[in-house]
Amino acid sequence: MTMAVGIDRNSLAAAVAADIPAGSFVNLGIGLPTKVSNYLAPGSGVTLHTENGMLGMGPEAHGDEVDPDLINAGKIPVTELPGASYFHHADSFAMMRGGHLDICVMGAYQVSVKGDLANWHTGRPDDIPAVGGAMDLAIGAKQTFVMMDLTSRDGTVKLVPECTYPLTGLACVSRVYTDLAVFLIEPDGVVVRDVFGVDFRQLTELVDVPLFDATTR
Amino acid sequence: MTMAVGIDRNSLAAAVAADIPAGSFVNLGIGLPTKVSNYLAPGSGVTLHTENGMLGMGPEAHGDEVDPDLINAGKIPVTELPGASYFHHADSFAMMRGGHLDICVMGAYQVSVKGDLANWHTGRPDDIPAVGGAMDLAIGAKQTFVMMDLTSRDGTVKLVPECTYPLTGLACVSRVYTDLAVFLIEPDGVVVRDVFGVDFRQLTELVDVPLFDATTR
Amino acid sequence: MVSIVETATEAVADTADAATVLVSGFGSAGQPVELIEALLDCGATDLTVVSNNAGNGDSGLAALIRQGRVRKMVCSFPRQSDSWHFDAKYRAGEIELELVPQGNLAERIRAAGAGIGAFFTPTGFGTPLADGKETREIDGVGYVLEYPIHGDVALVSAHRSDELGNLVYRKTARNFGPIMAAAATTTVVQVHEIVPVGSIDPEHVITPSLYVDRVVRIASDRVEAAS
Amino acid sequence: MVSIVETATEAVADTADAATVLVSGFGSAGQPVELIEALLDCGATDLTVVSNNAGNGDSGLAALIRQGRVRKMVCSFPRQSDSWHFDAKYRAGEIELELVPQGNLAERIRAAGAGIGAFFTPTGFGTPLADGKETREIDGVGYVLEYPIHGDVALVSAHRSDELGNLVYRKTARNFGPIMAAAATTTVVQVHEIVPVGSIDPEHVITPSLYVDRVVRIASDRVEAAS
Repeated sequence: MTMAVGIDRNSLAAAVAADIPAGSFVNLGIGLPTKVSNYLAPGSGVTLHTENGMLGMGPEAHGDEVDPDLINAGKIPVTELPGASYFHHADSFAMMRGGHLDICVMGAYQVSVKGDLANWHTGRPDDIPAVGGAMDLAIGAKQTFVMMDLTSRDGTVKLVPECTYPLTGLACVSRVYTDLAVFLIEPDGVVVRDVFGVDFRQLTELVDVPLFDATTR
Repeated sequence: MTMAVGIDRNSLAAAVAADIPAGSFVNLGIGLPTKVSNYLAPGSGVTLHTENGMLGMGPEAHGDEVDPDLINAGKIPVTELPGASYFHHADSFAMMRGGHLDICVMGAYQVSVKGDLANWHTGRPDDIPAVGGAMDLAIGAKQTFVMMDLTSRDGTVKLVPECTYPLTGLACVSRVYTDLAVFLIEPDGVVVRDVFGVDFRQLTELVDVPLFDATTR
Repeated sequence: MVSIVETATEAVADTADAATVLVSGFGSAGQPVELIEALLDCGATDLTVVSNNAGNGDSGLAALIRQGRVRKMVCSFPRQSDSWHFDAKYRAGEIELELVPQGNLAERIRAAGAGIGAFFTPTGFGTPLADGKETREIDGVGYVLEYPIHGDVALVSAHRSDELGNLVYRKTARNFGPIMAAAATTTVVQVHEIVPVGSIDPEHVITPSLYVDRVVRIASDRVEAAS
Repeated sequence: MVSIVETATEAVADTADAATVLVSGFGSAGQPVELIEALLDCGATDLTVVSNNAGNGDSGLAALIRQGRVRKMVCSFPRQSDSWHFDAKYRAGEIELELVPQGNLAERIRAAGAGIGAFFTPTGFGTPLADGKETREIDGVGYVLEYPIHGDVALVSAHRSDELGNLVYRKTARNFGPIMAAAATTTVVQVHEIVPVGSIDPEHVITPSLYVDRVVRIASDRVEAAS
């Protein structure tokens, strides 16, 4: 099974964006999750937080808009929307840790059946570790969504019974958006809500985690 | 011995003011310590903090200056000096607790030979207790000065071997300014630095705490 | 997302009995008098109120206390020259008091908003207000372990809001507003003025919009004259 | 009380060997490049540097690391596409790394300035970065006990100072400045502009003057154009 079976990354970003309620306060992690902002309707009233100290972040800055003092958590120049606010790092992470953001979207190496998240470190001894805000984001928002390919390049499935990579947070992921399916992590198990180019039975054969079918549940 | 022997409260306030170095950041407690501000030279560069959320507090407001949104910790209308700043209560007490203020001046019921302070509660069962910022102020500043009459109205001496009133803070007072003398609370004992209308021997007879004479030490 | 509501009554109407209500203000400065009086009208009772003082005079928090709607006060300085309603209830044994040093009160409220589980503070160590609490010596200094104070509702007075709920305050009336706004499940704010989005410089916002659930404008001659 | 000094060199000249230096900035935004380069010139070595990142490119913190002056980095995100000097020292075993989740790093610095002895944070609970640390369950949530991070010196970049040292920042360059300014024995600030006392509205001050010991103005074409 290759990635060509499922949906591409832009479609995945659109799928996540469609699930973000109007008026939500959202943090989009570095990398793939950043794409979600391209699919948020301008009238949706979704407000973006960037943990380096801003609420009301606008799109990426280009040309004359670029201001070295105005960047996102990925250190990319961004813009400011009307109604924005700035705050220092302790206040910004208080906002995150205190549960005030509705949704945080992150990438992952692995997600476990219990919602444990591994996304900061491969664990390889020669890798220099770097965590940034990953551990704060994982446990801070009311809901944590993960966006990832269901399998890694070597075919290893990333939705697992137990994470083998170093953990970022325990029982913190509520949904996993992948190229092949959307999974809901619920107290009694993992529910498949949507499938993309595969059927439920194919998923159960691929994934080493008990799955429930949302359509028959 | 009556209060008429020593100095009056205005002279006492002037004595405290004279000991505050130029450029200090100072919190003056409610009541008697407030008088100290009357004796700070305008050019001294002493900046006043009020724990309800302001640095750079000016004198009491009168007439048209009165603004109900601008009060001191005693809830008295005050004014704002150029270079002032406002902050919320958590930031204001972080400033105090974090040791950023040079001097805090407070009143007291009792001070012990070790610098323990009792100034928030008489301990009488029919008194409604109220602590306000007393416990934060007592331990927060780099130095805590106490201003008080050396004896209460019934003649009881307030510099004591051990406080009998409920404590505000442990080992926090560095100097005690009284109508009869200025005492320095030092690790090896209490040093009499100045006397007002009494001599050192008279003080040793009055106070039930071993005293050292700064002039002969 | 914020709702701009028309009346103080509407803003607090769903406050439940036995709720914990955080009330901003230091003395009268920053006290949300109209929201408290609306709370009086809405009938909620058996409340725990967290506020620096326990009411001044006969209005606002003092009126709520007088009417017996407050089961417990969490505050630093209940006793004032004009706290007669609290004083009477306290002496009659009709109100519970949790006395908290002012800086610990502020830090506990801040901790609730910041997701901190507990913290060691030096304030109160060795005093009767630390009786029964966990203590620890860290680098030679004595500390007391204190826990966050969460609210079901925060009633906050601010100076100005934009239509998204970004707030600015005025002078020492800022006091508990920003930390209480962050510490409650539902934050209700009364302001003197509501301005269009974009009217408040993002550098000057004190309470970002995401902390605010409802805003109501209260016309006030006094404050409009002062602003 | 603040001193306005003429040069960055003078501002950092007394930094001692083995000092703990807090360095503001997130990536390049808010990084006090000129103060760090002056620190390079003043010769202090065996430093512990606390900063979100471990240097970008070849200047500023990266240069300090390259020259072997940093014994230990305390940071959240050392590894970046342009952190080659840190990477080389780390792989050679010539620099110690204490990796701290970004929010815990900010909160530990804030705790140092606020006189908090330690605090329980949920971030990192159950992960390798909590290994060996005290943990506790409070109301069903797991927390890790974290301690304050004090600095001997803080090097901070702000936008504007008045002559008393009141500071304002600009956009996301604010990041660690306000909390680091409060967490060090000596706080040294570089700004683009020094204005007369009274020029900054007291409601807009982000770092009050008492946190600031030295201010130096650094002319900058880039930032003057942007401001």
